Amino acid sequence: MKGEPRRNGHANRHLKIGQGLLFFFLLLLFLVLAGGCWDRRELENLAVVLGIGVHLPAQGEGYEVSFQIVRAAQIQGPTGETGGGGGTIKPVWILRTSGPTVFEAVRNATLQSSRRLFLAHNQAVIISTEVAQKGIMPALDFFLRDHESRSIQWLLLTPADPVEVLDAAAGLERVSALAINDLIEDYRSTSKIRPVNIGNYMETAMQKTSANTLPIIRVKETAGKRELLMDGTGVVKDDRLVGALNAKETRGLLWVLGEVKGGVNTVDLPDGAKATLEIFTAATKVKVEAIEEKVRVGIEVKVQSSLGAQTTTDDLSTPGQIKKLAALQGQVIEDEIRAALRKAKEYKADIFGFGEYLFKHDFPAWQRLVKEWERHFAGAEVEIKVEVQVENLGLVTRPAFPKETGEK
Amino acid sequence: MFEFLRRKLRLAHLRKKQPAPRRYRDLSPDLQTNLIAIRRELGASPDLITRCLQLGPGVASTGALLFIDGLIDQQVVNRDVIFPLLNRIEEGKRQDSEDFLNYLAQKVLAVGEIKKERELGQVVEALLEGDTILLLDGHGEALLLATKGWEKRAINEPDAERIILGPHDGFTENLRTNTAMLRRKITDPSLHFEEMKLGRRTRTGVVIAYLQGVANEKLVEEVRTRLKRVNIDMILDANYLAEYISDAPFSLFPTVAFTERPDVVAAKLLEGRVAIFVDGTPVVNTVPALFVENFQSPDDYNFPFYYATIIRWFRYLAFFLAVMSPALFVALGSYHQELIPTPLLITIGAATEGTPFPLVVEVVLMGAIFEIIREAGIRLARPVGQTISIVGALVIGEAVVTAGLVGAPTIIVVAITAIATFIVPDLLGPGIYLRLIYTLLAGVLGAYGIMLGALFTLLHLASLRSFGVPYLSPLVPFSAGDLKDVVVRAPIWAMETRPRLIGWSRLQRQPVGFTLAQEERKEEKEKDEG
Amino acid sequence: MIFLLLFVFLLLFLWEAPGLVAKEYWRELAVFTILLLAGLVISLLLVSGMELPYIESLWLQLFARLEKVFAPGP
Amino acid sequence: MEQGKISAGELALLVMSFTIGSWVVLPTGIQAWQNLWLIIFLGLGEGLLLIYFDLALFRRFPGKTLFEIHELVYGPFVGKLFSLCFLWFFLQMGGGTLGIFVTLLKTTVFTATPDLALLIPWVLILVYGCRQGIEVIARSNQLLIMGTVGLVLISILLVLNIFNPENLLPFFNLSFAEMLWISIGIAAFPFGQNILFLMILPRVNRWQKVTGAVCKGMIGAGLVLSTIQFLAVGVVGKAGQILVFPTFEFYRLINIGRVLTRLELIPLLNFLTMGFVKVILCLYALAVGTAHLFNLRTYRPLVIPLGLFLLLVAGRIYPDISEHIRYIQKVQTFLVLFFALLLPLVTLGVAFLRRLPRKGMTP
Repeated sequence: MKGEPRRNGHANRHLKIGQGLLFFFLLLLFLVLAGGCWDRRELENLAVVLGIGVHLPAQGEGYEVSFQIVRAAQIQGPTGETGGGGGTIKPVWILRTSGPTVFEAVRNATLQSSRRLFLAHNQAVIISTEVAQKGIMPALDFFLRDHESRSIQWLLLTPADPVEVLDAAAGLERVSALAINDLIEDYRSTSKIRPVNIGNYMETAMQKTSANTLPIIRVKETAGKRELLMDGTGVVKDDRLVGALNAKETRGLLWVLGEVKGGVNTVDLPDGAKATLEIFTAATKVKVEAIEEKVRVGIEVKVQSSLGAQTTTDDLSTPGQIKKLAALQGQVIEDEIRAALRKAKEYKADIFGFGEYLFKHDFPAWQRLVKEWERHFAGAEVEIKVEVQVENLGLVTRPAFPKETGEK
Repeated sequence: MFEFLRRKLRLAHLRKKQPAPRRYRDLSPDLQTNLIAIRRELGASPDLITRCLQLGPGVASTGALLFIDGLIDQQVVNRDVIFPLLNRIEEGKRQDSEDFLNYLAQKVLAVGEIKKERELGQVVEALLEGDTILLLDGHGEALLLATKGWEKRAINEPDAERIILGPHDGFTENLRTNTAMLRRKITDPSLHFEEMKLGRRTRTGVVIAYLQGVANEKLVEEVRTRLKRVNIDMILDANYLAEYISDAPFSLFPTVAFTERPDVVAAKLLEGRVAIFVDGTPVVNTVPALFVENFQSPDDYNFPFYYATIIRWFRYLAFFLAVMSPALFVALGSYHQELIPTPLLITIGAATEGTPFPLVVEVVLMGAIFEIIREAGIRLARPVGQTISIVGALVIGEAVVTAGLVGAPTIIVVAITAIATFIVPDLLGPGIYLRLIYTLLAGVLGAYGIMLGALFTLLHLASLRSFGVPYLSPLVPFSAGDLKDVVVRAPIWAMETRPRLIGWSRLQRQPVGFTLAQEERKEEKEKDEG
Repeated sequence: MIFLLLFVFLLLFLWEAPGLVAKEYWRELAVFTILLLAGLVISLLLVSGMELPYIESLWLQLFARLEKVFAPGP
Repeated sequence: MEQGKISAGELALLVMSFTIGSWVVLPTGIQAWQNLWLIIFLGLGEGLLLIYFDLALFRRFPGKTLFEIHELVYGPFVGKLFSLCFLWFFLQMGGGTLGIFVTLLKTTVFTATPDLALLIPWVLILVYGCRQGIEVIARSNQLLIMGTVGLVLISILLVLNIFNPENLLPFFNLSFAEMLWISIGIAAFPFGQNILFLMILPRVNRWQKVTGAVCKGMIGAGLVLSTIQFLAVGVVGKAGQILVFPTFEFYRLINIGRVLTRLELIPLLNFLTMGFVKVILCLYALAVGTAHLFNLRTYRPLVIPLGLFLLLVAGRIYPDISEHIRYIQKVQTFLVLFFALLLPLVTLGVAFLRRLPRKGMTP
């Protein structure tokens, strides 16, 4: 040993590293032998849920939950033909269960499904108005608590049984839940619905003064097929559905919230003719002031739009006419906002978040007013200023009529 | 438990006794005795040629030339040794005088290197190395004539390290050729070679090459001591030494680098590293070897720097893919399906519909099949090897998917892994192990398992050193200046310093930016004088 | 289960002890053994179904008592 | 004993990881939610004061670990008693961190996996790393912290489309007393726990730079934590108050074109590495401390049994998460302040009264 002390020191170091490796293999062995794979779920054993509907049972307590589960094998084929070979088998499978809570209903699905339900990819939770009238949070709690379920699932309201929505034809898509997703994402081309996901809902529900809104989806019969239709907005106050806004009022709501991203306004011209203007950009500024007990709201909307269609033979492309158009569109927008305000005040539901604005920008005032916010909201004075600029005419100036009908 | 193993190993080391050095006698003055003695040493090997000759014309002396057939240059022996010995000796020389051998060496023999040797053992050794031995009757000394000359392979490009642009020469099996090639790359007196013979029976020439004043003196000394400790009977390749001298022989990661390219060796020497040449193999070891070196290719320096940088990043990505992609696939596919975008999940789900095995089994199985196909492709003759690849890739892959045994995504992942593997060939070995370990861990604990594996690998890598230099440097310990050849490949004119932890004895490589070489040299001279 | 536990601890002991013996690190060996035995006892208690207290619950109880002793805080 | 040396920079990064440690998944002072990111700075200031004060001990006895200082100040017996208290503190801190991360894993990803299957491999790797010495730990940490800082920077980009600055309003809607109380809680946990570094400081190659390095590390950690909290508030809004793991939730909300979604696993694993560094430092301090307590020549053989202790403590730290939240609110601050403020204060006082260190005691 004395002859080569360094050699031994060297070997020691070597083996220490070897020990580490062995150590690691032992660890691996332990894991594999321990039976492992507790949370494993193989892809082929998953039932991927894309849509969930929550409904109340016809009688008795609890919830009735329906699922839209994708049949992967039927949906395959990058070329887009329906179904690999089945053709007749629908690419989705609708399942319906019930239980005293939503969670138990979800678990009960395992009694009917050969595969485990997998919720992480769920696109939308659709609750029926009955549930919404009884209280939404009790139905929603599971979706917030469960680790698989996401806060970015869309939350929708449907007047009938949600299973109809899930079972409806999906239009160009293969799965209606994916269609719902696309319908909602395309809201910016109409700005007639307001998308809400579970996270948004929770966030607004946490605000003491605000009321929530939910988009409404319904099924419409077209040529014998049941198709989906987005239709207005439900108003939820204190977690209960209290009323609904139609498309126009929804637009008004979006104006105030500054969420208008596109869409069109149609204005009435003399002689019953109409012109439709497309909204390009829109910006909203809201200011809420509380002077003593009086709440004053200032809403300022700036819109840039373009002439999209006209039904009159007049030449609307002159500067004077364009100014007139802008004023008319401003009037329409103000009407929309007024309509929404009227509805909201009727329901005493602060869907615009005026109270929250006070909380954020004038905390003392909020503390003063929060106790009787409903009253203050209903009595709020709202001042609306709309500024429209028609920037564009499209590709033509005046309509193509042989005779000149414009000013000469 | 492992301590026992360790002690046993240590004892085994001690028990191995040093073989007692063989006693050699001196040569006797009698020619016949010497010839018999030499023949006895070598046995009746037919390649030992003994040519007895009568020196002349001036003197009447008998002598004998001995050489090994095939190790010498026959033409040189005939023309420059035998012919002068027979014809060129002047008259009047006393053939039994002490000076006679000197006279022969100085005036008669036309051979470059001649040594006098009196010990039989040395004579035999020289004979085996390709010298021609001249024994004279009546002299107790032999002349060793350097007439080495044997068949050599021509210089061609190494198969394992292909490049597109740049020098295409590679080392050969001949030590002298190799050192000469290096000399031609670095024409600087500070390039020092130190030769030693290692391997008790192979007596292989091993040469340490370094740049005096650039390489750290302690590093050279450490290489010397480690080489001296190598006690082995044969050295047939550079790896025989590498396994002996590496810092962490049990580690998966190579702490000694290999190359067959003179330009690579030259570049590494100029960074302050030490190269170890081994006779009989074109492979040269360089130390210290760092982790990031595995990702550097000579092409990086032969192409414009912006191109080299992006290619290097693709190499990092490829290594990551080669090690991680099967594990990530298993983790995503059987634990964290929520991370897969919905449309992709549906597509994958459809493709794996009805496969009987868990994903981890599929991946490990297909990975193993791939490794077998790869090995088969290497071992077989080239045309057959290609057939194997085609059969493996197309037939097995396609059939397995069609039969529904394995999902198509698995095949895709394994194929991506396979291709990525070849991009960093130096880490092929560690790659296989890491891939397997990570995949199994992912199969048991999903992404958490992969993270644990990665943590372990990180700790292990951080604990490694190669000849005193932390293996992960310059990443950790972090040295920002050295990232110029890691994160990017900086322009050549911007790489003005050597890696800090390797070349710290003389860090500056060149002046910053552009300076005229003449001026620089003058300045340097002034500095040296001052 | 108990046997498995004993086996694991034996393995841990064998892993570490011979090296310490070889280097004649007796104190280290003693401390190592004591600590390992302590760990073994606790593990055995846990395995045999004994309800050991939870550490943070203990602290909470202690502080609750302290609160009673001192005047009730804010 | 241990020969490895680390540089001041490496120490700073270690402090950073250690501080980020477990706070990042389970923040204290959640009642201040939308102001928390500001209060962190207040807490950081108080924490810096506290640690600067603790480091006075090290400056008085440079090159000595906390336990050596104890023995110098109190004599061997009483000193060992003090050291024993600290050993318990380290054990509970390490075990608690392990426990929190196992709870996190169990609630978010591995709901069916038994605790032990998650714990044992982790502890094994802890043991492996700890036996490699502080040098290796510090070096590995360099890469891990780079990952965390990188993640935070990337997060800023990822949440741009869902970040609502309005959520941050109003600033300071709490009374000053409330804010002070919450900031003290933050000063204690995570910043006060850095008292543990008194066991590691002698391993730094230049002790004069230690104070600066520790402060830099704490400031860095404060910035990281504050940024994460800032993003979380802006993204999650008020709803964060009812979440068990609020910092984690905002990653669940990331949604870029519905392709980059459900990313929470990545920060989860990243936070795990921070927890790993924290626990490994606890284990290291435990092992070195125990070795010193018994005058051992090496701490390495103790790592296995002490790792086992960590595992056992992690299993018996709290019965359920609500108990732990109660513990954080009621006990933790006092406990940490006891160890990080009171005991060092007493030690410093006694050292002052006994006129220590005398000449010839320090290098």
